[in-house]
Amino acid sequence: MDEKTLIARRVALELRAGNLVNLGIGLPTMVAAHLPAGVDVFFQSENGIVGMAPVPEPGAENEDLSDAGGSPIGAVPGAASFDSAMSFGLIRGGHLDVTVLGGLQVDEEGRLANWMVPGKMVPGMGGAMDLVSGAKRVIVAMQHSAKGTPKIVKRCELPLTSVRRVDLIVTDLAVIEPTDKGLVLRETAPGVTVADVLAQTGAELIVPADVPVMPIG
Amino acid sequence: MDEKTLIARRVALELRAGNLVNLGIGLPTMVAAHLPAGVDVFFQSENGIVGMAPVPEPGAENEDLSDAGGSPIGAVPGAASFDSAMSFGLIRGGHLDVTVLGGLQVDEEGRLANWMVPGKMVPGMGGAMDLVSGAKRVIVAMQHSAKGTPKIVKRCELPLTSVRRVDLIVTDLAVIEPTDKGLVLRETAPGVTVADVLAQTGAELIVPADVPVMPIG
Amino acid sequence: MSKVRKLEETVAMIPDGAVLMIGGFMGVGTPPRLIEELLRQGKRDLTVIANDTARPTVGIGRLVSAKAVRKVIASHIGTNSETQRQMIAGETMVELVPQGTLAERVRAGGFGLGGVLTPTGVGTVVEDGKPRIELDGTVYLLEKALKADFALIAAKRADYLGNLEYALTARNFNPLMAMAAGTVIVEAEDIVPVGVIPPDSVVTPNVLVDCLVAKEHRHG
Amino acid sequence: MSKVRKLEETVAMIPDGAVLMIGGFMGVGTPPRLIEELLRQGKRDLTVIANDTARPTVGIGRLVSAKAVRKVIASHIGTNSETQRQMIAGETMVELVPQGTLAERVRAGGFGLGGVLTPTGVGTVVEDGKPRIELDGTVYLLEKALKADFALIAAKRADYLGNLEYALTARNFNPLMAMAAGTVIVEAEDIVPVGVIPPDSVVTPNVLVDCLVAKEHRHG
Repeated sequence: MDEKTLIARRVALELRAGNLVNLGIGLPTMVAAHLPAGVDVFFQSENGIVGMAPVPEPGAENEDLSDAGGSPIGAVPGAASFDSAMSFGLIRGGHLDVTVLGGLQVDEEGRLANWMVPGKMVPGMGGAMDLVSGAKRVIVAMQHSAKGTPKIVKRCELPLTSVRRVDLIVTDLAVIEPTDKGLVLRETAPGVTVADVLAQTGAELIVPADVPVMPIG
Repeated sequence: MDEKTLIARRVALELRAGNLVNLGIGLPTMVAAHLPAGVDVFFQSENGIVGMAPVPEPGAENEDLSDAGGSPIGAVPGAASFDSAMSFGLIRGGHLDVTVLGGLQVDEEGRLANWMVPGKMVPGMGGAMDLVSGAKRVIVAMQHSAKGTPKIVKRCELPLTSVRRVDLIVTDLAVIEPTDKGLVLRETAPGVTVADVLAQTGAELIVPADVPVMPIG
Repeated sequence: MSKVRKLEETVAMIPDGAVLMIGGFMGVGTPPRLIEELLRQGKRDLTVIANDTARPTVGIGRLVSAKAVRKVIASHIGTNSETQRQMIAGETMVELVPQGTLAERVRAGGFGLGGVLTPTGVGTVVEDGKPRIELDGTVYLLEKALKADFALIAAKRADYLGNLEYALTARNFNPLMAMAAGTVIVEAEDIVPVGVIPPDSVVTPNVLVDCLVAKEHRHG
Repeated sequence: MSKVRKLEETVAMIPDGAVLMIGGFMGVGTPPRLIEELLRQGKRDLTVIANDTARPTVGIGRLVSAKAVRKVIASHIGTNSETQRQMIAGETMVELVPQGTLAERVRAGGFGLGGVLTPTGVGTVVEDGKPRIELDGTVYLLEKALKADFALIAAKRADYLGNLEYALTARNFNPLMAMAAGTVIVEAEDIVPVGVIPPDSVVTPNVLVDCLVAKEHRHG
């Protein structure tokens, strides 16, 4: 299993039947394909739909139905479409159960930076700031490090997405839970040791006596 | 012609084709029946419709279609229904061309009081405060005096509906325009003299050299 | 996945003293069976957030007449002499809010906004105790978000998942309130299979709805 | 009473330097003929308020690529390398706004609100220069209303009076912007007789719309 699939499968275990879930572009989108059997969730796309689904078959694309990246999608029976104010009302108003987002950095306080690298990459925050501020549960799904540089750091150097503490970080090496005491190592990936995780982490990790191996669905 | 019909007919002359118009409960509602030929306007009811019309015939009432007083109404082809936030977005956002409201008092600064008589009548302001604050043009349609007591006064003793200066006052005796210089007597009703108006007015009126007789459509 | 529940059990979730938002405008768009069942179960000390209290024998007015209500937050009580009497006699607290402001305060509660700036009410008694904020030469009042424990919603049509459509002027505050309460209970005139209501016709998405009761008894 | 107008004359009303709101999300729900005609008429110095600038050859991105835009207020420019290049080179001003905040700011403009209080952006660079307001223990940013001279709207279906329906995710910012601009120009995929669109299906009421242009050429 490649690293991205591992992350997607582990994140998918966090979703509960009936949840309203928003998946960010890129890796988080892969989570949809790895839902455990019997767990039906509703996917929101922030451009204005609850009930997003994959395009059912080639040729079934509709020019008025796309995801937040502009790619064609489908819709489940019982889907609902609405304007951008309503879409973010769902997000900001606490109606979104889970958002899964990519990350550039997460720090010891559990704060996420994922929208900008000053001078290099200025994409804009899109819906990320609202998603992190408003969702009931924020899960960061990302590679543990970028070309050897830890992405989990003492303090984010990149501009923050929100000061809200995220709820869970799932990487190719570990599952880490930000708490008010700090970052707690909850699980390690199959074949990865605690020492491996610590070596590739730029922040202090609290390591409980028992750190189980990541279940991956 | 009775006094109320006179007022309604005079107010109707203020409406222009294509206007979005909100008529208050009571006397203002009568304006709809006196539109000049060729002037098609859209009536808004603040409980959530543009395109309100009378019930077309007895028996054609619908329990989901009523005016702001809860009475059955009809709808013109091209009507649109919406929630209360949208309804007041139209009002507050400057999309409503004209509102016609009843009044308890209007003062020299053109400020309207029409929602409360402390200790006696506490109906609540309903939509009146939003209507007076938000409509492009506010027309007060009322009897000139109440049982001999002038309703046009130096300064409202009753709680204000808004500090916004209304645009026109149409009574059974006169048409009066509040301006930054004061209340200007624009017209008198048929058979009413300027002296009659002054005698029944509790505020200073500016009387131009020429005060024509009210046209009534 | 169906959210259709028994009327009695659904209303039994609502404790005395709860804060309720109830849809409707002069009774139009107010859920009749839910009101009836609140009365039957003898609820007390309710706070009711609604546009109005209709008439003494109509809609929300019935709760007021039964003295089930401790506090009313509404824009208009002029058609209900009993609400006015209780207010003046000090038996029931009444907070009067301009209608457009009430709509925005409920919406803000449901949309995660702390409040809005509105020009409505500036310089009137509505301003009392509220922050005044001047922006670019216009004065606004800061009006705070409202939330509730329960929203009692009347819909024209629902599917079993809880997607809702409303009819004409019976829509009014219903979709706003369906966003702003911890638990959302819907009385629908008709309940249809999932997929019958097209996505563009859904006004309240199913994820907001907790319980569905049919207007007629056939659905329990 | 029909609001159907000729494309060329409609777009000719828009002067250089105008502030435009343009509907759409990555080009979906952006009016293609209106964009095309803005380019053909060589408009300059536009301020564009929109969710994003799509891609360099798509939707609003075409205006950026043609250097017709002086300033962009958007939530996302990450899919348009040319917008990013112009921003970094100082050729085009770009104001980045969180997407939900942008939606509320546009809505506030159209709904006559001075602004809203949102928790989004507190403690980030988005906070710079904005009032912080604490209510009941939560900190919010005061975000101000946005308005525009013109709104360019894409609708699925219009009637001749201008009542509008939208389709699926092509709705996005369109109905909000149709409230917030002095002049509202709509490009509709289909224009139908008055009465064809039921009142409950109308998302943008006709009174908001000034000019209608059909997507196809048959309506001029």
